[in-house]
Amino acid sequence: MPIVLESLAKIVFMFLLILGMVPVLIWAERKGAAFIQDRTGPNRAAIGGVRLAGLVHPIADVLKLVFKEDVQPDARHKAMYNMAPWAAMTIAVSSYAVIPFGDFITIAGRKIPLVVADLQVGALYVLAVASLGTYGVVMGGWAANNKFTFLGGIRATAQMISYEISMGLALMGLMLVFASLRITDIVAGQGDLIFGFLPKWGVVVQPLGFVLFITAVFAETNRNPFDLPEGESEIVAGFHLEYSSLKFALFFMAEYCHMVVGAALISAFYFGGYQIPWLPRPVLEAHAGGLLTGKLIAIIIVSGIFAVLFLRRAQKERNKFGDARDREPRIGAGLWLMVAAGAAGALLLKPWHIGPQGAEMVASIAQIFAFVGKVVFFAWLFIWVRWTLPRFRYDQLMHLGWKVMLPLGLANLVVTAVVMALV
Amino acid sequence: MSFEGLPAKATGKKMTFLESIYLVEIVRGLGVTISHLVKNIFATEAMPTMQYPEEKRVYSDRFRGRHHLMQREDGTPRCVACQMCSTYCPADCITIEGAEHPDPSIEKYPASFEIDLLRCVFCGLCEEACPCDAIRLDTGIYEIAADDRAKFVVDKEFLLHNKSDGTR
Amino acid sequence: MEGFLFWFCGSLMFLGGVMMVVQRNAVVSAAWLIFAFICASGIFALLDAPFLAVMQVLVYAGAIMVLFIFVIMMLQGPALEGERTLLKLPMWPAVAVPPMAIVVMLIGYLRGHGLTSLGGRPPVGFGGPEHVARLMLGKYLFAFEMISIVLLVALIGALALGKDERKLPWK
Amino acid sequence: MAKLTIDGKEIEVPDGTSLFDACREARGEPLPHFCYHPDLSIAGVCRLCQVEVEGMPKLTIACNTGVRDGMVVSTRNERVTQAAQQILEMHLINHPVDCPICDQAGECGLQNQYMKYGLYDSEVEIADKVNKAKAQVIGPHVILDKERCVLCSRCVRFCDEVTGTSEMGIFNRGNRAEIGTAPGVELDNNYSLNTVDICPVGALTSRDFRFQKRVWMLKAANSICPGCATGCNVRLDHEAGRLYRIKPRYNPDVNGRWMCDRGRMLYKAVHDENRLLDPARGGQTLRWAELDTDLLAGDGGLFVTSAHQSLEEMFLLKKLAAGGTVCGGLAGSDTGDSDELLLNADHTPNRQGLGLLDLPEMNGAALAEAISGTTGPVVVHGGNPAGEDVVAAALRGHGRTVYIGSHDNETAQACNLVLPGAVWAEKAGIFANRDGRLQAFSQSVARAGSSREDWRILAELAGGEVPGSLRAVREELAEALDLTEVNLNKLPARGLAPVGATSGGED
Repeated sequence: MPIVLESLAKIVFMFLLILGMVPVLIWAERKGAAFIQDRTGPNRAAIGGVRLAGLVHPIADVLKLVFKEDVQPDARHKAMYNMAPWAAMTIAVSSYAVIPFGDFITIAGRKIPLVVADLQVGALYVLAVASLGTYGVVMGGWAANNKFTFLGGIRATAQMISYEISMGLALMGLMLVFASLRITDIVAGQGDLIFGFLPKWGVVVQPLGFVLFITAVFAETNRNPFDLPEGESEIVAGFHLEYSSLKFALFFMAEYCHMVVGAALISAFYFGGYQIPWLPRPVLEAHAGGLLTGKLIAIIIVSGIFAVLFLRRAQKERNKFGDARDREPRIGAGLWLMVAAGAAGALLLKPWHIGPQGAEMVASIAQIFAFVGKVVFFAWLFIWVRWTLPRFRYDQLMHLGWKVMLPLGLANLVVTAVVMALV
Repeated sequence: MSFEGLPAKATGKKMTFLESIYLVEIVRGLGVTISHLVKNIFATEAMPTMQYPEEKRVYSDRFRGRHHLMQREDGTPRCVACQMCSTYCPADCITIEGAEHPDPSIEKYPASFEIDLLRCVFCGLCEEACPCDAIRLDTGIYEIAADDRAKFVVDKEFLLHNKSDGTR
Repeated sequence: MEGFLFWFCGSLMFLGGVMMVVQRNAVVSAAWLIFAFICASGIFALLDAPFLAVMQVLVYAGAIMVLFIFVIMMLQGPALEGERTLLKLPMWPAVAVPPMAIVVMLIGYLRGHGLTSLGGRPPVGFGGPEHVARLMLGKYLFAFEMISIVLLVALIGALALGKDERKLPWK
Repeated sequence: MAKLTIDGKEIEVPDGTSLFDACREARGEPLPHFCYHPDLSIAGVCRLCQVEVEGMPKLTIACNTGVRDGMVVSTRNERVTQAAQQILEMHLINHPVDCPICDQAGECGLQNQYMKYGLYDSEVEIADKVNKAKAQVIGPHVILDKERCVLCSRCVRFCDEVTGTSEMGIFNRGNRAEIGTAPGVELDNNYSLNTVDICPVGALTSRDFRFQKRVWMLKAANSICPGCATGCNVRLDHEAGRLYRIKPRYNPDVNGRWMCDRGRMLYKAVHDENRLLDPARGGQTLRWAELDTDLLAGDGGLFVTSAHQSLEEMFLLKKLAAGGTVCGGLAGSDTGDSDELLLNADHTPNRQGLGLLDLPEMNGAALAEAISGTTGPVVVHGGNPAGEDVVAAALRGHGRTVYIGSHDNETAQACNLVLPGAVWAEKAGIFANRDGRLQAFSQSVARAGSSREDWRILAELAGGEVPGSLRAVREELAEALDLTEVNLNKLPARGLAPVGATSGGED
């Protein structure tokens, strides 16, 4: 039974991580886009005057989408139409099963690996699920029985076929280097150093593979330079044109889930997953006490700075709006002060004197944080790229997929194989 | 309109090798956008965005806002229902019904004068067409909102007094 | 547990196959086929052949069926009334023959072995990537390469048949 | 024949032609003018049509000059244009220039010509203008604005020469000269609105049309007046599905350039509140789709049309009747005033059509008897035979009665099933006027409510035996009338004169 509980806990953690990141990513997308374009972005929705720099907007959006009327086209294919958003969402979420978000954690004497399912063929599983990901889009586009949605669906299929091959080829190089299909093996292998100073990350040993992989991931998630299935300016909104209300929200969330999956895959395959460079697990455990103390002090300093900034804003913007929003800086300052106080209180517990068990726990948590941090960075990269690059034209997309990435992927594989055979 | 200084057609410039592999240029592009982002995080106040309901742009006196029917000194409309404005109106948004005025010195007056603000394009041609200077777009009101289409059709009384900031 | 999962996956896969045949609409038909493939992959997983299971999804459900759907959509368009599909013939053989065949097979199988023999354990490492690779690139290398050559020839042949003759590179 | 050169162009016109007409022919457009009217005598008061004739020291007015062989005339040189400008300026001295509130604006001779020949910058101070009476009601139909008048005297001549009633006259002299009626006299004849038509400016305007619509917004459709057997050719001015006025259309064979005031008011019936809008059975409103034709079942029956219906409809009713009796309606209905000018005593447009199709009329008693005598259905198409009490009683007594008509009247009240038809402005058709001349009218406005074209209703009631388009109906009709060489779908502009009648008059 404990193994079932363990798995459940891990699944819940992954779910919370993904679903929790969705609103944050939506927020980051809108706010980031705004700042990149010299706008202020969403800053209106508030709960009792607290706007969280626009973070309340995703919540309001979700509420709106859930309670909106579900407008459906008459000539839809009912079953497929209703199934498509759920399929998209389910498939998007199911990739997480094989991605390790930490090494292991020891609870009550049990050493629990931090991955939901440690498949022997994890990397292939990822590819398989990713290849299914297109069905949500295709089914939705076809079942809505609209020319634009249909074009979106067709584009999604063609794009998927073209880029999945490059994705697989890029991954094969990596599999050769780490001699395994098991993702935990690949991540664990990236903890080493080469030449004594370079972390043996996938991006270091397979730079071309990394470029191919990240491009393919962008294409598979239908994100900006490859968002032709949506293509607002050409086919209105593509496959989800005829969806509204909760079903639209599901498609929307599925896109962000795909993004998180993509980010997790990139960090797991090419950026060492949960590995912290130059700080392998034994080193982490040995210096856990100092590490924790340093972290707490850092938290105190940073939250102190934030609190001061908020206090200054409270002073400067006194009665700026003349409504509940005026309270916001003071509430913010209070919260940051509380964080600082909490960290200071934790210091009283003498964190530099933790036992070996505590050290292990700290190391595990540090590694989880490292993984989440990498995922957040790559998710941000998705957003960042979206607001930087223009969309490909369809023929350019096909040209890139078949005439550039495919040969490069093959070449990468051959070279890797030859080098591996020689070394 | 002249296109002087612009190339007559695409230059067809060949990309250099570095450009053709995109990567360097992509990274440069990312640098451009992130610099904007960072700049704007630290200088939120300097952004040109206007916090609209609280702050409002000051428009020129010649801004064409919602219409306004001019009154004579006794409060009756200056309009004589000649329908020049509705004839000239490119959006066909003005509907006027003329009628005999009880005062013999006035002869014709608008029994009804309606403007469909949803159709209006605020071009100001009605002002140009009016022989009596009876219609002006000088209220400066541009916040025209309502929750019902019918409310965008404003009548003579509304246009004569023009007190509300929205629609009727 | 495994027995239950086997029957579960098996019956769903059977359902998927039957539905695939009886659907009038080609796209819906393809969707049922994908469903059947995924169920088949579940059966492979139950047989301790994870590599085959994943490959089943990756290659058949993920790649080939996407291609099929792409082609169907390209040819058929967004029309939902798929009345012009090939199903003009009576349909009962398609529905009736496979279950009968399966029942006959099952009866013969159960007579010989009994129900318990369904869950025999394969050797460790069976069906894993390494095992499959060793078989494919060692013992059956010749067959494997021959098949790939046949596929290549078929590919070129299809290209030659399908393409405008005047535009072929050797003309 | 006289040969003359106008603006360098040589033309040949019959002797006795006025120079004005010759110039119009040569130029393709008339000279500027106010007082000249082809159907009135020459007054020569507006002085606007001055042209230069070689050999004459001064400019001469074209309207009052006859052509002479070898005349060399120029109508466009600087001298002539300048003269026109100056004369127009003179006409404008006392004109209030209140075009925005003037109903004539848009079809005003002064406006049009000023746009073409005017000086634009008037030298007259507003304060110097002579003020005269405005908006003076001078008759039941006409309103007079003396300030706008240019004293062309067209209205005076019309009342003198056409109607012979002489209500109008020019009073006072010089600057104070004004048009008007003598004290105690009203412009009250049945043709008074023609003065509004011929008034080149906004001095005489119609009380009925006053301030209803600006004329440039109106669209016109050609039609035939349904008011009496004369069948005046008219133009229906309409906008956005509404008729605003009826104007005469020139047809020298029928009505010339005039029509009566009574006919002009007929458009009001189109938008009457009394219109039948929906099919009804026993007072219960139906939709067309729910219509049951069980009432028409059975042989025989009585089918009553009326002189108000078009030829096609009469023909279709005759076909619908098949074995039944067909009657032309109530004899002597809708008769009334007449005059020797245009108004006919027969106030129906198509009584001749009944004769053409051989549909005899019956008097009230006979019709009532016929209704009571039939066991089949009774279909009444148009008219109001139940205006006679005996007929109404007979209709009420008969259970299976159908009325196809446009207005709610005694007959509609008396009948069981009522089907809303179209009025003449809402459909196309052919009337035969008092001379038997066939004249086509076309649809101008959309039908009211869910009413339908009568021929469609009849065709539907008759089932599959009738052609499904008006074009085909007319082809059959032509055959039935033995007019095989005539295309009823494309009647001549002036109407098809009956065989033997002469077509007279100039263009």
